[in-house]
Amino acid sequence: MTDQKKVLEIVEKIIAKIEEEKEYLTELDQPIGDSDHGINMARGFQEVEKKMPSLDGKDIGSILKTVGMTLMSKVGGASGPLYGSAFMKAGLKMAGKTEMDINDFLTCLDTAIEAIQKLGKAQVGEATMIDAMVPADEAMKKAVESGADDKAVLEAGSKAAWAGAEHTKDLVATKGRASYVGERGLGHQDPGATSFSYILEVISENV
Amino acid sequence: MTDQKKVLEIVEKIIAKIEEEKEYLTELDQPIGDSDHGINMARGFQEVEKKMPSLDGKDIGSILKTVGMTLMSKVGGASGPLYGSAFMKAGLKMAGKTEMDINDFLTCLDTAIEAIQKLGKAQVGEATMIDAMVPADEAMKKAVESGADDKAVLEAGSKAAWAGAEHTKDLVATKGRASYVGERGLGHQDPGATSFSYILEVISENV
Amino acid sequence: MAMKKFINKVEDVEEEMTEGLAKAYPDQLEKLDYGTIICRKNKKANDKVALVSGGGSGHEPAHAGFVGEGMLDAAVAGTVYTSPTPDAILEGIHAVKTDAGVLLVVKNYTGDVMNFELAEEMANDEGIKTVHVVSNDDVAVENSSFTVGRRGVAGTLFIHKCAGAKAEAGGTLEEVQAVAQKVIDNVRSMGAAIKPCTVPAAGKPGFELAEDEMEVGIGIHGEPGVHREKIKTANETADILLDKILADIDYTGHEVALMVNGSGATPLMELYIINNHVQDVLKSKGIKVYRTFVGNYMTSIDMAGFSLSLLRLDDELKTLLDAKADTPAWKEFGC
Amino acid sequence: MAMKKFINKVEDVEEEMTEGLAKAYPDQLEKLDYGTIICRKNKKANDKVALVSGGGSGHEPAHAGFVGEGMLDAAVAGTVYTSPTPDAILEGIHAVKTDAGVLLVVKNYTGDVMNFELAEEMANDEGIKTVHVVSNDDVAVENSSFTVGRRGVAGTLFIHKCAGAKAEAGGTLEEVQAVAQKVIDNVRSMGAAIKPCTVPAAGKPGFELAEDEMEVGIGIHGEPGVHREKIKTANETADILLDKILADIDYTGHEVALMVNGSGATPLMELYIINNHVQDVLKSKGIKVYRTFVGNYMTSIDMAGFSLSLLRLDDELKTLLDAKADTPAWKEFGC
Ligand SMILES: Nc1ncnc2c1ncn2[C@@H]1O[C@H](COP(=O)(O)OP(=O)(O)O)[C@@H](O)[C@H]1O
Ligand SMILES: Nc1ncnc2c1ncn2[C@@H]1O[C@H](COP(=O)(O)OP(=O)(O)O)[C@@H](O)[C@H]1O
Ligand SMILES: [Mg+2]
Ligand SMILES: [Mg+2]
Ligand SMILES: [Mg+2]
Ligand SMILES: [Mg+2]
Repeated sequence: MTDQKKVLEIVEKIIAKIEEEKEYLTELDQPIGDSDHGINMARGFQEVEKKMPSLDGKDIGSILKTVGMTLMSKVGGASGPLYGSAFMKAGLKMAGKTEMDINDFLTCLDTAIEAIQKLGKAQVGEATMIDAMVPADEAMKKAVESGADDKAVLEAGSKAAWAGAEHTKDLVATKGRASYVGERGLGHQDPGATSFSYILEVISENV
Repeated sequence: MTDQKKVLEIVEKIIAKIEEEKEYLTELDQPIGDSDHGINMARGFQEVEKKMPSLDGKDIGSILKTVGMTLMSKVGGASGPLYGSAFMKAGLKMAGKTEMDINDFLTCLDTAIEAIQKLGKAQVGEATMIDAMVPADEAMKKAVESGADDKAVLEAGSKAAWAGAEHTKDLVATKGRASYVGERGLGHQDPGATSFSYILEVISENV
Repeated sequence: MAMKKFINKVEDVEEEMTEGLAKAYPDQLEKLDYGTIICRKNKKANDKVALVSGGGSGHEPAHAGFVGEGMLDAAVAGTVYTSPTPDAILEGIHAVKTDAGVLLVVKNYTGDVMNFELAEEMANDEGIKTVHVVSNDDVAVENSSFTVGRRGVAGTLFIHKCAGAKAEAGGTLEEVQAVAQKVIDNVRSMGAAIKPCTVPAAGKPGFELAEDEMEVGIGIHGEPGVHREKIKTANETADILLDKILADIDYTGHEVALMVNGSGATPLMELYIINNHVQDVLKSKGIKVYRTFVGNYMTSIDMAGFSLSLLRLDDELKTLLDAKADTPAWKEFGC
Repeated sequence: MAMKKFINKVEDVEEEMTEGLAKAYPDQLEKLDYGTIICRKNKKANDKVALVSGGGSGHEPAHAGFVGEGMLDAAVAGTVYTSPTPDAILEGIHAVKTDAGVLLVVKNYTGDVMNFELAEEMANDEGIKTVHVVSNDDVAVENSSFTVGRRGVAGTLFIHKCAGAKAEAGGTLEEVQAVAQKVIDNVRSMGAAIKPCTVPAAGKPGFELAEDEMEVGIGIHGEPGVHREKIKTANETADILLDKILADIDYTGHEVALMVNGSGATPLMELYIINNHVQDVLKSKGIKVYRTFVGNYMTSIDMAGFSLSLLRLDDELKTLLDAKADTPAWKEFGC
């Protein structure tokens, strides 16, 4: 599906996308949170940008670990440790590898979800990034089973992630800062679910 | 010219006028001062209003002294001690008297100007209430000399006061808070000169 | 459009601010090179528990203004309104750790809790005895087992004060943690705001309020509160907050510490007016105010608002509250 | 339209505010029944000079927040931005007078000077030894013999501190007055603002500033300053003020006390950022900062702005500055 070089290319594209959507992600965080999700994510990924030269030629595990550690130490807030540990733990699974197939990718995503749930304790339906991640994961597994090619699998994942993000509008948040507004959060899309959807979208468009 | 009862009537009218012009006097104090002259004066004269019942039947000296002491203890700022001592010192001149003629009135005004200059040290031309008071005083003396009746004398005074107040627009203040703005005060009419002009206007209209 | 703030570059706010604090008290405080971390310059004896707190910036003087003898040993500041990261927290722990152990004081926000817990885990892995407490005094937010619970707000400062005094007095890690928990169990807060705050990086207010509206139950990051309503008088607004607080804990017959906390842009004039009423109400309810704190303790950048915090006291907490604290922003008057 | 303030009735602001301050510190402070006057509860010994200051309200914590051991004995508050009246000042003098005499600390405004002088005259007529000093530290206003001279602003607090310490140490009335005058001769200040203040009785801002404008040399009552210009960075703005101050007194080679004073609605975040730069500049100019004070000392209700004050120190002033002061708002950290 992708080699070490391609992974770096995709990371560059994610960095660019997050920067592009920085304001939008921040706006989403306003009615239900503290108006900083885009700022946080962009600060982290800009820092990843600085690390890119040092990642040339490194294995995929090292790349993911560096991305994770950088996010962990630069994003802060709730999304920092969540995305940080997600990438770090996924990196462990890819240690030493320079190629990644669709099953590796799904393993990474499973690991990421597990890491996020271990830290954040959110289940599906609590209006967090989990509500984009889990449906995406399920949709991709189904697509793989039905024999779809990598591109189609990722596209199914991206579509499911966006649908999940959209669906957070109908959910009352019970985790994270959004839980403070209770019912007033209805109708508002979760910023973390949205940032995850952008990341998966970039991956699906660039594999 | 006026008896004790008439003096009380005029004081009532002055109270009403100051209340009426409270906002305007405060606005005049904005560009060159601290936006409170009308508020200060109104606070003081509202307090005088409360004393009115106790002044029934009192001599003119007592009335003026009470007005002065009330202004002194309720107005604060620069105008409080100035108007306060002006009325108090004028009251001394009228001690025991129940009638007041135009010469008494001019004595009172002379005394008031003296009291204000003793405290505030302002000369004509420094853009203060003095620039309304002195021209008014001079105009009335001239009118008396030329044989004008009381009404005409007071009207001449009122006219001269307003002209003096108007003229403060062309002066750079060197006393009071307005002195801080220097040349930037040009074009702005002095609030204290204006409040004095209203007071004299009320007197001239009601004698 | 220029933002109406006295700042230089938006991305330098946190760094310059902590530098500026350290430079105000060069003999007492130091800023670490790594991150925006303020520490006591005279390190604590090794047999006394060290206290580390922190959180997003924007709440000045919290938390760095409470670093000093009798309160915190280190304060770790994140970027504005964003929890600091585990590596920075660990750096703060490293700088002040003692053999007696380290207590982390964390405000109950998902981000803060996760970042501090990760740092605690790393510290413990390194053999540094570290525990934490989580403050959650904001009664504006319902506490239920299905949610993340109440937010930590201005009441957190009573933890710094009382647990800090306990540590200075030589309490063990367990004892210091127990004092911190006692404060948490006995302190409740709630706030309201009439003007929003502007995060420098955002450049515009985080929420909007109509000319005649106020937000009741506002969070210290400008998070939406319980509800919005027409502006009321100071006394009526204080009553709304006080009612919620008193409904949560019964303070009747107890002695309390009261904090009337400004949100950053609220003049002391208004805080004193509020205090005037709150003291009367508490008196009428048979609640005796042992000490009052009026001022900016836990702010929200330039928000105009205030919060009330009530801490139910026992003899131990009274002694700890009155113990000497020498920090930039804590002021005990007349103790 | 409702004013965006936590107040009750406009005409009760001064009364409720002073009541609220006194109630925060019931053992230390009392409010007199006559007027809005705050006094120390524990009266000074008869052989020590008493200090009385005051001025219009709206500058909180000045002046009542500096009443207490080692600073003021009484603070007489006028209505907002308006000098108190002679009778009220006399009442304050009566409440705290001692055989050693009374020093009045007056800010240089026509109204303040006249009202305090009238009170002084009355006190002396009654046989109370009373003298006064007039602070005039604001270099924004040219000092010329044709005008009323410079305004008294935040530097006034150094008078309260140093003369208060001298009085507490047993100085005679002449000695205490001499210390006050020494501070006046050696302190200079200047301020700038980016958002206006609203006097409660006026209900709307006292001046207007465009979205990208600031007023340089602003007075503490929102009086127009030296000029208006486009908003600059914190560092550039501080430089403008500092240049004016340093041009007035040569501080090179001297030790100084620095005050970075907030106008009421300026977050501590910004004051620290300003301090960060001012410390660097002073250092580069060979001026050693002996003590720094960052916070809200002399405010202008809810104005967003700041002022810088520099006091040139000698050994006597250093000792007096570091002496104990126990008041609500003066905080010596690490002395
Ligand atoms: N417990 C949790 N589990 C999973 N995701 C969470 C949790 N708490 C918060 N999040 C995610 O983090 C996002 C907010 O991130 P961000 O705004 O950067 O942090 P903060 O809330 O600390 O300001 C939310 O939109 C949500 O998707
Ligand atoms: N030295 C002075 N002599 C005469 N009048 C003065 C003097 N100083 C100020 N005033 C008058 O006082 C007026 C201002 O009064 P007010 O606004 O009530 O007091 P403040 O200036 O203390 O706010 C000015 O407009 C001016 O006419
Ligand atoms: Mg957020
Ligand atoms: Mg005025
Ligand atoms: Mg945040
Ligand atoms: Mg005034």
